[in-house]
Amino acid sequence: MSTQYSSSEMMTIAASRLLQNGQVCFVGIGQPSAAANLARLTSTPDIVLIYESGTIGTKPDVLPLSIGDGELSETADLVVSVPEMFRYWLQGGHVDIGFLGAAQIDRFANINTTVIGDYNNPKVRLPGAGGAPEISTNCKEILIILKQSSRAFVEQLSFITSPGFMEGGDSREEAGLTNKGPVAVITDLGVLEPDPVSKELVMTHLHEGITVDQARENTGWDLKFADHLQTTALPTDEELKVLRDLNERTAKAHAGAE
Amino acid sequence: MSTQYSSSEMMTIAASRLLQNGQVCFVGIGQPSAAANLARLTSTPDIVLIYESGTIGTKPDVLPLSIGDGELSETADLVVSVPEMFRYWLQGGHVDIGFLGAAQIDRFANINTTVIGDYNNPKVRLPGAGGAPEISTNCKEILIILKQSSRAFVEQLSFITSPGFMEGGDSREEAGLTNKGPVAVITDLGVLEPDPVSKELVMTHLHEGITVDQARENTGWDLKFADHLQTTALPTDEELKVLRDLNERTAKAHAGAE
Amino acid sequence: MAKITTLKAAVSELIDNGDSVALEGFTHLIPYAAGHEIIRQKKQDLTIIRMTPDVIYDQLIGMGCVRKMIFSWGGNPGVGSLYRFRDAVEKGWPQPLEIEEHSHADMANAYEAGAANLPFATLRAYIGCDLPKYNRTIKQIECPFTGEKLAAVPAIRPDVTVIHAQQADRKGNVLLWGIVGVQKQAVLAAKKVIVTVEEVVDKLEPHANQTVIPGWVIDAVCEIPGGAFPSYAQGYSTRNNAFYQQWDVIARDRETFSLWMERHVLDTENFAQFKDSIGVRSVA
Amino acid sequence: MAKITTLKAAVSELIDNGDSVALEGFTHLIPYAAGHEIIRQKKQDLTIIRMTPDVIYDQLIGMGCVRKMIFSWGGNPGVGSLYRFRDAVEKGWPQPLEIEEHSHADMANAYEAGAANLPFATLRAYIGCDLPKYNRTIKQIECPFTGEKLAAVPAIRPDVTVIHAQQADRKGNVLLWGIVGVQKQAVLAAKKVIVTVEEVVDKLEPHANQTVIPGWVIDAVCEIPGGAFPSYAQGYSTRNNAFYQQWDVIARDRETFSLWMERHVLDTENFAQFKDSIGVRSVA
Repeated sequence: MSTQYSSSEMMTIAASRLLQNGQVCFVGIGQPSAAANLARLTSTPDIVLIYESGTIGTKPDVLPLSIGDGELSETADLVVSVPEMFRYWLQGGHVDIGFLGAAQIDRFANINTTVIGDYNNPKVRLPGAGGAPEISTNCKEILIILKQSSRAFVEQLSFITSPGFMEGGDSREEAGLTNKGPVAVITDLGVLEPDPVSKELVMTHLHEGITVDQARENTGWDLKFADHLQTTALPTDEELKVLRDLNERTAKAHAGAE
Repeated sequence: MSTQYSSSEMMTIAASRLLQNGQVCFVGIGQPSAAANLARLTSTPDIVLIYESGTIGTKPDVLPLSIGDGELSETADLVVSVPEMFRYWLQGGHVDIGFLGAAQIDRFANINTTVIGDYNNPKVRLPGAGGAPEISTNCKEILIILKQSSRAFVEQLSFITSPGFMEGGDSREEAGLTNKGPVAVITDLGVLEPDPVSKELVMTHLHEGITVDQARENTGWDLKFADHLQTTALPTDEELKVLRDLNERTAKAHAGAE
Repeated sequence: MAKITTLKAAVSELIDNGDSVALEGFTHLIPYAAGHEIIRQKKQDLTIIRMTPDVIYDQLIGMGCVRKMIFSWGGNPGVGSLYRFRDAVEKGWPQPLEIEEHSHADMANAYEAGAANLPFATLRAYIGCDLPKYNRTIKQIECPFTGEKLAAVPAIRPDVTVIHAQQADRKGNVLLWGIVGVQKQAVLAAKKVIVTVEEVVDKLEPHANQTVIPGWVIDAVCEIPGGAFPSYAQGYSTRNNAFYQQWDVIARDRETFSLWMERHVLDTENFAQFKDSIGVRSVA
Repeated sequence: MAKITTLKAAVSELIDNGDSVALEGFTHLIPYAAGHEIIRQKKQDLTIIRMTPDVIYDQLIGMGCVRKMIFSWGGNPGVGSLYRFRDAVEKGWPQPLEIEEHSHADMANAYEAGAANLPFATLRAYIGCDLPKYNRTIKQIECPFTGEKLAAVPAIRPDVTVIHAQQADRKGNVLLWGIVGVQKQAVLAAKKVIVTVEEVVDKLEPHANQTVIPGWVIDAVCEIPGGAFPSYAQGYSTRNNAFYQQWDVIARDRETFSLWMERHVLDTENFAQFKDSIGVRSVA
């Protein structure tokens, strides 16, 4: 347990622990994919991973760089068309957990991956929505993973790409959404969870060695902390070994041209 | 050319001649299937046959007894789901000719395969619509094949399952249908075609040896005949040979249990 | 999550009296064995749903299991009438049968909408057809962009869908191929799912993009070799067209039908015994 | 009916200035060779459509071929930004780019509606999302049965769809497998269709229910081995992830980009020469 680890490793490991065996998980590329595959290789071998490229029940040996790497289709239980993916599987209600990344987030777990600045005259044009808006509204629950910084955790989003709890309170239900919405936001500093009533994100866990001040400084709003703020359990040797092996295999696979 | 042939053979052969090479033809089971396959094996080798079971570009060696015989899928260029068949291929506008049978027909080529008598208290309950209503409205043109009799060619249908020219004249277009509708009705007595203006079916061909009186007696309305009523060309030796070989192979294949 | 179990247990636990049940299949892969088990267990008051109700639905109707049928073509494929269906509609025997009738395009779209968790489907349908006069579930909808009027039909969401497929693995993942009909949509549209298969194998070997239905959307998988007879399972059997022709004779008369059903279905324990009793070798 | 022809002839004859063109592919089977040919032929004023515009759309935009882009996720997959796309949107270089932006679920449904010859698609989408404020093509529709409000989006019907696939036969029937994305729908929704393939074979050998697109819905088939590079064709090549990372450097700067495009695309005759010029062995 005395092993050194990076904050990025801690984030991935903390996120992987929130998945449960037997769940069907719709996985975003990047951090969500790393955490979901770590979970599959450690605590939740029977988790079903779905990528929006149409690959269902994938078991990649290396992390995909893109959402459509051959590794995903070759290790899938089934590969369906993209319309079928969004219509029958996501909208059909078969997904337990949607696992998203984001460029920016606000206190009600709304996320922005579209634009910074004015939509019609943007400061930074981001890639856009992709599958996120309907993942966030059609999965039973949502996990969000992103690094915590005052540029990412903002008071006011330029654009809401995918709703979290909208304006908080009951506003999500009032908009017609019957699913649970975001249940946790996992960062390199800790874990935030929505307050049961106000739906504002509250920091419930800090990773080992992270202070309340650090979390506050890296958040663009007046961050609240749980009464019983907990410390995330340290990475186990197994978690670190499996994650590092996975990252090593991945780096090797993507290093050169074919 | 002196060979004997049955009226049923003449009907199938006359119908087969109305198909053209390269056409995409949506084929009903039974008489349409026999005529379409005869065409494929004689004059129109490149015709594309589609059955509503999802089999596209089928080349059956024996006639299918059912719309879903294994012979159809094993010889198809592609096999798609039934929703895809009706949505992408039929409604998608990719079919040139819809080839239908019927239990009853009226003077405007409307057909009934649903019920004889009152719908809610039927004298004879027929199988129903199947694919016919949308075949008749989504294919570019329609061919209809059925034996001519006063019970089948009726003044008034109990039920319109699939529209021909509705009340005649422009009523089909006025209902919003932009395709051509029925272009010919092939019977065991001859061929009927719609009048260009009134859209009433007019007998344009009688098969060899069939009289005007016979046609009239076997029609439940006051049947009109073309000014230049023609006699259908006799079956050629090749047509008869190919048809009989096909029927013989078919009878053999369907004779016993497996 | 799929449980590999007996057909008797699956039908007993998953199908209740009064349920809407879709035993789907488009000529190929008809779940006959499951239909017989429903008859043996004397399920009542069912709403049966299928695009192409055929001999097994004729049997369910004739044996008094059915209150209502939702369908788009009810016949003996390639042969003619379903006499038990006709007798129920025309004469109310053994009990009146309520019907809700559609076209194939409608039902294919309605299942598709069900699988997609939509309340309705939009399609180009029914112009000039009398069905909407008698089936009040068929409505019109206007395109919000072009103003065009199209048909709208409610999604089909069966309480239970039952299908037959070629293979399942031990986790209950199912593989089917050939004429796949509307089965995937009917499965994904249903609340509960029973799949009978030709065989349970250690590992499915699907080719790329073949139709696999994962076990986690299925409730029960039952191994019934030849369970589609007289329909067929491509790669395992061929369609027994002769039986469909024989059914025309068996079903024409109420008494002949009843005696046949009693002897071959009610008095047998399972589908293998049924096939033995009618003199068809069970092909394992 | 498909004609087997050169890519040069197909692009010249089938794509006009001002057309809406969908070069579809979901990371796999991206029609790069066709994109380069469009650039070489200096097509102008195009509306380009794709769920996941990536490097080849970055090139089309940076080379001034594009007036408008319809899309749902515009990035370098697994790497980051498309700098030419961003430069066009943020700074109007080399010309302003009109964008019409959707979500994936929307575009997947919109292509699907196009393939089904429907004017619109209905879906559960966009609740709590800001896109409908900026994209006026997104509307609401009410279910005529339940009264539920759902999103409605217009069907996508491109003037020309271009895809890359593994194989075609000599009649132009096309077989693709692996991640098949939205390509079949994009093909069936289009007025004209160009398919580049890894190889033309005497006879396709599809497994049951694989994705075959018949030649009679395709206009031109062009044999371009490796025509999806740096994307891939399952069974023929693997994704060149290193190139996507290199693109991040090439595209960041206007001049670097322009010189690279001139040297490797404009100054080469075809895709094989392009690959030689960047030092990638053409795999036939």
